[in-house]
Amino acid sequence: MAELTSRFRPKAHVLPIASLFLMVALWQLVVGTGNFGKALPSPMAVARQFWLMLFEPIGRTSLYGHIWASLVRVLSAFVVAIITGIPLGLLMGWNKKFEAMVKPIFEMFRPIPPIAWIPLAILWFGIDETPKIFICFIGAFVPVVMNAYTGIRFTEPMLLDAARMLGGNRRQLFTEVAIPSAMGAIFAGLQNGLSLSWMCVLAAEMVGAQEGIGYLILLGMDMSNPAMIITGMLLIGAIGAAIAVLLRYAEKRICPWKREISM
Amino acid sequence: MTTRPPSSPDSGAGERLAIAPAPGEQPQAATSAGAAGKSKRAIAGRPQASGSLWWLSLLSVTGFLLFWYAIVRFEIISQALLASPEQVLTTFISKLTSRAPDGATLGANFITSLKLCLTGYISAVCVGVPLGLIMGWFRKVDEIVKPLFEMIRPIPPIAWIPLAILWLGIGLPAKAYIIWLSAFVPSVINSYAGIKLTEPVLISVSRTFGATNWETFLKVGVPSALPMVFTGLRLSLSSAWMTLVAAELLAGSEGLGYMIQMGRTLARPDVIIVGMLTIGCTGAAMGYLLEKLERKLAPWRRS
Amino acid sequence: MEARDIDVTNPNTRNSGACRGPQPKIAAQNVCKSFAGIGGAVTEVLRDINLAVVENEFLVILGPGQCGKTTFLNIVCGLDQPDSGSVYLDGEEVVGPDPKRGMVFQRMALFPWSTVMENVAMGPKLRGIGRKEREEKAAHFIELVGLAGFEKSYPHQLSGGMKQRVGIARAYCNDPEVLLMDEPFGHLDAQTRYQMEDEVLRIWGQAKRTVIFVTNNIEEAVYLGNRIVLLGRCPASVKAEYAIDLPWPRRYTDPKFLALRKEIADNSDLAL
Amino acid sequence: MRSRRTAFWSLIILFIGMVLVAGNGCNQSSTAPAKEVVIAVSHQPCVHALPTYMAMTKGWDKADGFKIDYQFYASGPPQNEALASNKWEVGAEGAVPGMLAAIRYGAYIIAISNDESETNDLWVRPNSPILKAKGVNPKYPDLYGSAETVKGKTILLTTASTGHYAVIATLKALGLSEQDVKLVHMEQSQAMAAFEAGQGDIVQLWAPFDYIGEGKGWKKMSSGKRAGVVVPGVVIASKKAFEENPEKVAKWLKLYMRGIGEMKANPGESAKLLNAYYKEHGLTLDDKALAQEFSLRPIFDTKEQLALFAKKDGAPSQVEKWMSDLADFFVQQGRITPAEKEKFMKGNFINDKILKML
Repeated sequence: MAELTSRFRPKAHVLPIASLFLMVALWQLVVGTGNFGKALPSPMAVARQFWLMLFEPIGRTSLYGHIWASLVRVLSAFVVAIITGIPLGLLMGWNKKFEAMVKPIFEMFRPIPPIAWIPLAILWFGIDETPKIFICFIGAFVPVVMNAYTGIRFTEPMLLDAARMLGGNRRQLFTEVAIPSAMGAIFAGLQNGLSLSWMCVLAAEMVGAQEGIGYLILLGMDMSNPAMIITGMLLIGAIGAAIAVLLRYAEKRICPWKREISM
Repeated sequence: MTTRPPSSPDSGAGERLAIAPAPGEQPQAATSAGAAGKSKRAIAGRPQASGSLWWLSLLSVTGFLLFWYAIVRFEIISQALLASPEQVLTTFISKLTSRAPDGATLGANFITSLKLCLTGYISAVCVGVPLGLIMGWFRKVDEIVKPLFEMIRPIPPIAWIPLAILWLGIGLPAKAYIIWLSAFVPSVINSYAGIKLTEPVLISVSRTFGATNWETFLKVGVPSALPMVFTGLRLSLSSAWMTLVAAELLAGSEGLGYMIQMGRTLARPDVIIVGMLTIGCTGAAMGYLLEKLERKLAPWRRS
Repeated sequence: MEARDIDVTNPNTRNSGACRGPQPKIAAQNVCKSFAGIGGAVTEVLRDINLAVVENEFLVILGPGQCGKTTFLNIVCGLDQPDSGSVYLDGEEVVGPDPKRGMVFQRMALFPWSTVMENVAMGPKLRGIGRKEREEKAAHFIELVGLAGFEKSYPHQLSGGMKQRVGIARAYCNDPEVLLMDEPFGHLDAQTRYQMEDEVLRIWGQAKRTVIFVTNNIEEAVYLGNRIVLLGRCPASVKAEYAIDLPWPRRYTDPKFLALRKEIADNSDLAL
Repeated sequence: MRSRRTAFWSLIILFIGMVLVAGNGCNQSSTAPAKEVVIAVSHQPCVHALPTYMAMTKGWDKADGFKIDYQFYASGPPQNEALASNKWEVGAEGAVPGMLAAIRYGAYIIAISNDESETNDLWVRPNSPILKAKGVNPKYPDLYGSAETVKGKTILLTTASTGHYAVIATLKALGLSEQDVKLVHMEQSQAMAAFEAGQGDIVQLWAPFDYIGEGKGWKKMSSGKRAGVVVPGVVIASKKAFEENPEKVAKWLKLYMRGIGEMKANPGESAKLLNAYYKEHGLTLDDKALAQEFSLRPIFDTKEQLALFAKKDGAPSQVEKWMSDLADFFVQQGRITPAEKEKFMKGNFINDKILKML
């Protein structure tokens, strides 16, 4: 798997691109059979819709404005989730007392769907940007905390012994051994947090957004325009995947020592 | 959600998996608190078992409830914005029996949602785990499936509703598909990471016994991936619950998600919070059960 | 096995290992230790270990596998607590881990995220020594163990033997008074093992420390140690002590070497 | 490791800086200068938002010396939740959210935005057998369908809404009850997608979704109006605004009624403005639909509204009658308790005090 991203061997790219084309062909075939009628747009229709949206603004801004709005929401939620989630997860994993205090509440709020938070988000934060970022944050926060927590729990006892032998006190053990050894799991958590944050952008933009890819999808639903829905979905898919690759690249830069095994 | 142990300090032969005791080393328990006799000083820095601290958890939960009660009681947040704990409690109790305001008792909603969530979850795991394992093992499959998987992963489940309706109608299958989509992702990721953790030496050992690649996959790859697969199962479960409202947004006249939606339409924050807490507690309870099951099935795993 | 000549100056302090002499550097007095197994069954590991090690002595603890050697070393290092009895360093009781007692682990336990330089400099770093000073010190020891030029590489890029050298350099860099080595060459192929044995002697020659070397390999014990303490089967207790007064450089084929080896082998329960 | 860790954190800090700057940049909330009076107005993507939009585009508000802080909501629930946290002072919404705003947050219904009875309607596919029978019940002449053709059918609707109110009225008109049909709750866009995908036999829509349905060739089978119920669109003033500074609310209502007068005077020109408003919110309707927005949804000027709100010697006013019928439906459905209905009817929430000040 490591070869795919670190060394761009031309051969490595043949199969993935081929699979994407295969998918589009399959999609064209399914549309060709016609048993889904007009409701399932053909790839061409989606391409046309995308081309149309590139130039003609929808609602207040152009497609770039929509992409930028969603990007800002997802990324700021993601960053806030990193700043709050990682320390919380690390502390929970390291300090028994802190874990006993925080874990039950965290476990209870974990499975609550982000959409269920919309009413409270509006009531507490109003209707401009903050509630939307809050909903995306809810999505991203959970995996970041969980992975930081398990990252610490899986610290190798042998390494802790080595550090204690070298004279490290408890705090140094935490910062010099536990956190670096949890970096792998933390980055896996970031990957998940990012993709979950994207999954919640549509729910966030149900809070009454005027721009954003989620807004476009909702609009496509309201206007019963399936081509716009699928364009929005592919946009999120592509941008989400692109940022995921960026994150993986950042992981390689920051933790060069790791053997690449996460997705 | 990949929770995978960091690679062990020394690569190559005899690498000690953080999750399995080292073969050959005498049973020095990870938390080797001396069995008998005085232990001069607690071994600092070792994560000890947290069983003994339940009273602290109880304290923090009651503290949270008091905090919530105080906010509403002293009007820091007005009654309309956040229902007070006792109001939520009375609604909870009334909902157990009455059908108002969303037309079904809490029990009926719970059963419908549980059925929906489990169908989505189990089908997601039955597809996700094998796919993750195969993707992790066979490079060809990985290169074909990976781009599609990376594309589908960030797409919000609600966006799939029109297509789900188109393909599967408006009954349980369509809603379960929405849950399937989000629950499927963690199980693939964790199985993928789990099988990548297999020790290279074990693979060569089974090859020397003349096992074919497929047999090695089954005999060596899958067992050593099991601990990670279990973590994946737990994460898929919580993802399944997280998309319950989205799934019931598709269609519904019963279910916790529908109840929350109705609570919104009728401006009843207490109904919304009852719905949220029910989902929260059920999700946490099922997570706990899965953890117990996991500990029984894979005892060698250090949690 | 051709003779290997290593230019190690013959340590003048010949000691017969008895405890009479001056204050022992390390003394273990009836150390006992047992473990609670998963099923609650208590397995006794160490029973009344009494041991004394003199300054700058190269003591080898020889014993069959699974007999608590590693546990004893952990107790001496302070990573573990004995159930009863205690261990003294310069008369002071050992309570917890302390930079005075450096340890080289069987599984090397290098920090995978740090380069060789950072691994070796970890000890001084934890004790708050400035970057420049500790990196100079680390460079010295990296050079001493013959890894000059590998400062920037990561553990997963090194061979088994090289990793063990980093482990030794790391322990030395913390300038310990006592060096505890827990079967450090257990995972190396025979060729690297011989090479490392000479390396350890060379390093020990240049940087004299009291060493407790744990192994289950008789040749290695006889080849390296001033003195050998033989442990019996689990629960381990001291079976016998042997002073090795062969001059360095010792040769595997030397008849006296072989005689000594035979004598020890007969007495121990080691599979030959 | 030291350098790498600082690299990691500096990356994060840089990230936040960039995002926060961009974040504020893109939602520059209109901070009005202190001296000018600002009124927060909330609307949905419906024709009852046109008067305010007209006032803003034509600059009537500046002429009167105050500024409209316009807030857009996709539907009733988020609008009410924003009301609960005092984000807006006046606004227009459907009858059901209006009623709930009064019951839950003490808001006042101060005017009628339009009569939406005709545009809360039920649609069937062109080939549906329901279209064969028309006016089976003499009291409701232009209602398609009969007891036999509708019994046992699946109706896709948004429950606890004015649409649901129209569906139940239609069933009553055909002599059926809820148990004779299968009701499936869906949000409007999902209902439309499902109906188009061949699910369900009847679909309940409201404006603007019903125009899109009509564009797909679906036939209107019934509506609130045809089934004899009145569904008013209401204008709401928050409890704080109504009780503390009614003059400010009156200032805005004057412009709103002026807009309604304009819409009554020349629907053609207003339709163009309505199209601009919808386009700004991503909705594209053809001219036929825009014309229907005016023809099917009667609006009332100040004089007519005063008549509707007038209490003839103690008897409830016309608006109160409409709202109490709707409240009865909600009590019968178990959505609100009878006590809440009493509070709503007795609490003088339906109030023409502001209308009288114009």
